[in-house]
Amino acid sequence: MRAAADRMVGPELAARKLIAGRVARDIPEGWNVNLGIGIPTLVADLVPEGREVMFQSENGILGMGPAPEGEVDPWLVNAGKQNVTLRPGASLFDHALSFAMIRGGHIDLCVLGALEVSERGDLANWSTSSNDTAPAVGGAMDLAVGAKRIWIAMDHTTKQGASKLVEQCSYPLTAAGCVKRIYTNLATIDVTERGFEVIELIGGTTFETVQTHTAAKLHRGKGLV
Amino acid sequence: MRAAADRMVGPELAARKLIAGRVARDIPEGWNVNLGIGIPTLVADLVPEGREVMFQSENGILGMGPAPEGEVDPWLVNAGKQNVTLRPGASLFDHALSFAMIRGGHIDLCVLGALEVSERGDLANWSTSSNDTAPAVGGAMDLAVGAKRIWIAMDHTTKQGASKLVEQCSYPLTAAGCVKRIYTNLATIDVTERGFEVIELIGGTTFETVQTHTAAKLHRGKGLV
Amino acid sequence: MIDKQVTSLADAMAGITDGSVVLVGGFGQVGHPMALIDALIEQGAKDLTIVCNNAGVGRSGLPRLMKLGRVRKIVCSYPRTAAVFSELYAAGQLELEITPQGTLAERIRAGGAGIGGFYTRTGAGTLLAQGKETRSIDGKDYVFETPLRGDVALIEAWEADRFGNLTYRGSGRNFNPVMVTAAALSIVQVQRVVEAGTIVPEAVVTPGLFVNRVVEVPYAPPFAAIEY
Amino acid sequence: MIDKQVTSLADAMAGITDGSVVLVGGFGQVGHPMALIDALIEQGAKDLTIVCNNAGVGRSGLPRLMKLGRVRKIVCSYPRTAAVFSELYAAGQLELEITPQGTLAERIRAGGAGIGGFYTRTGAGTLLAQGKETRSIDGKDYVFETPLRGDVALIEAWEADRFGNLTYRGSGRNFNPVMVTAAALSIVQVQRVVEAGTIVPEAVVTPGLFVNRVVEVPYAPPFAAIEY
Repeated sequence: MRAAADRMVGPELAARKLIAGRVARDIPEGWNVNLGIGIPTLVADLVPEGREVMFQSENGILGMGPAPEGEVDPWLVNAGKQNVTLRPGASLFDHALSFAMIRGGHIDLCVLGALEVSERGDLANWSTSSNDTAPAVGGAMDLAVGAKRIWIAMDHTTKQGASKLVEQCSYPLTAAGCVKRIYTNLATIDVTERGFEVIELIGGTTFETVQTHTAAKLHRGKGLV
Repeated sequence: MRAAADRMVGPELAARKLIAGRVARDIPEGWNVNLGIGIPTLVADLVPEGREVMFQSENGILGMGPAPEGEVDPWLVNAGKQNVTLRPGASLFDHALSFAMIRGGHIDLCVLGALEVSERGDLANWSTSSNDTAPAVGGAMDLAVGAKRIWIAMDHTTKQGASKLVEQCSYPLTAAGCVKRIYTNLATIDVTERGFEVIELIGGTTFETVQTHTAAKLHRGKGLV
Repeated sequence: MIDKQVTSLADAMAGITDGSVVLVGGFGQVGHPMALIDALIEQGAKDLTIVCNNAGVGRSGLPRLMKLGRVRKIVCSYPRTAAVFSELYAAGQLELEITPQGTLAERIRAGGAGIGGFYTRTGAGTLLAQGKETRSIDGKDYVFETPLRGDVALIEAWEADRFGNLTYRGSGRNFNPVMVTAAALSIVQVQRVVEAGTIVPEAVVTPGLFVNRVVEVPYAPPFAAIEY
Repeated sequence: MIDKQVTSLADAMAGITDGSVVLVGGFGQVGHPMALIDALIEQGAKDLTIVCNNAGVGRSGLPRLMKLGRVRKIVCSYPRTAAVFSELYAAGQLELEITPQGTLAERIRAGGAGIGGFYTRTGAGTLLAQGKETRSIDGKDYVFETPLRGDVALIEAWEADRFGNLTYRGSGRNFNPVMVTAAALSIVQVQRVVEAGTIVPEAVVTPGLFVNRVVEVPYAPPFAAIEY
């Protein structure tokens, strides 16, 4: 949402918007979609004009719109506690029904950020240590096992340059084998039976360059020359 | 409700109303009460004037009123599928919430009919045989274990004269040890640690007469001379 | 544009296959999707498992579907509402799974909410717990119950919009908002379809994401369609 | 006449004892009963277990209650919202039970609905399933989770009537309609109390039977009361 975007500065925001926009392009009309915080939050505003996508927020909103332009309803916030609006056709409900949606397989897609994704689709995105000084999981584990598809939107590497795509996660898992696709600043990668499969290269990058920045074997997807 | 009452003829209805009225007198203001079909249904109309009791119907009504006098809303029926009205303060909900109320211990009292009640409070009221040709349980088992109190309103004996208060139920159980009190045409009887305890005799009957019609030992309650 | 409305009852039934598990809303006739059941009779799917609180009333609707030999099994709490059921069951031509009403609602909710199973006190120590896993929790006996899902749910609601958001009238809610969450294909019969944005977000009982198809059926009170 | 309204916040807190498990509604500050938490601080009960999605924001409300040493344990999904929590937790002065958000909601619902426990896929194979019973159901791993009940629930709602019927505003529903069902004593802070019969029966979100006390608190938007 705009509120999140507003806190980022120029180049960082542009890079993140590139990833988020790539995700947004792949969401078909009519899907019910939950967005995690960080890059995923940006996806909502980047859905192509005229395509109706229903955004769900786990605190009890379906049909969430962008940040308010004028008057703010303080009772309407998203999962990141930022003020939002409602689109026509929106509905409001409690946490039991919200997580029945999420855990019952009714969310077509959840886009999450990640610390690490393994080549088997294991996701680590909630804790950087098993001795976390103040662990916090929120709805990540529910979304990871409950949504029909988990797509990850993240930078390909950490700020220190380490690959976030790995053979095996070193951080505590959010859920095993849940990730179907990864969108990064370098490539779009499917998680398949044989592991990571690059289906698209971003901004003129080569397959070899992406492999250099990836700590697990990459396979060439069918569409890739 | 009136609809049920209308199907009964004079003396039978009068006898049943006597039992139902006795039950109604004992329901304090503010209780949330579910009524089974048969004699229990009559209780609603017999609550003393000015005492507010909230009647729950397991098909999703709290604050149920009597049968409609004039125009009928065909979408409003009670658990016996008879048309009812709503009182001010009524609410409507689905079966999941309705049985959360019932099974979660939120119903202060459920008044049920019975085929048999044992001296340990076991209740049999759903099936007359373990080889029932068309068994039907409805919400009886949920109510029997879920309500804070189960009171039984029934004739003391079957039409053939057999005691419905027994040492041990011969019919399949609805729930074990759930009945707290029994209202019959002969007496009001608590189910206690020592078994059946008569706390009131109805219409000049003697304790000995009631014992004659009861297939289990009766004890004299404290209030009984 | 998202639009879940289909224009005919025949379209609403498209793709229902033989052997389907069909969740059918309603408590007695209220909230019972009579037009959809008639359309299912027309559509022809057979070898069905019907999950419904009752077995219908009179001779139309579910009793007719059963009489036509299209129902293999019925899962319900109180089937003793239709003579047809009793006849077929007595003749061994219909399987019956009898489930306490609250357990039926909770099993369907569990099916819709991704719960793998739960423990309830209802039925503990009774015939209906025979063969089921039991567990003592805090000194009380509980029965393990499994989730229940349908291939199809047939739902009656009051109003819908093109997103599939639903409201219900009176006691017509009953099993409908629960069943609509627990089927691969949820088909809803409504009294009227309203403009998007007409239903206040706080007043939506079933958010549209649970609904696949909406069909508008001219106003008919619950008892109007029954043939006794 | 049934009337659940109490006239002061002090009356609303009557009888809350040391050692209580207190369910506190809200997601962040929205639907979070700030006036009731302040009243609980005033009231004095200590050795509390707080069940709340977050650990509060800033320094007022829950953080203040924690800072005063009145909280023994907190059960939540995302405590990392208040610096006070992190300090006390790091210093070993606060127990923490971290629970996935959906599991937290479902455990509380189970507590209110008489469910003895349930299986969920959430958390299977993770640190949060350590020490918990697991079960394979249809080839997938599930974790057994137990019901969660409170001695007290502190709830924020929008409108109430004298029966305790509640409506909520916007995303202020969140945990409130779930928690209100799962405590021995449910206390509700509302923006306004309306005449009986004013809330349309179909629009009631929480039927009054779940509510013990209602206290009217003058209009205040969710973020107005926070001291940062």
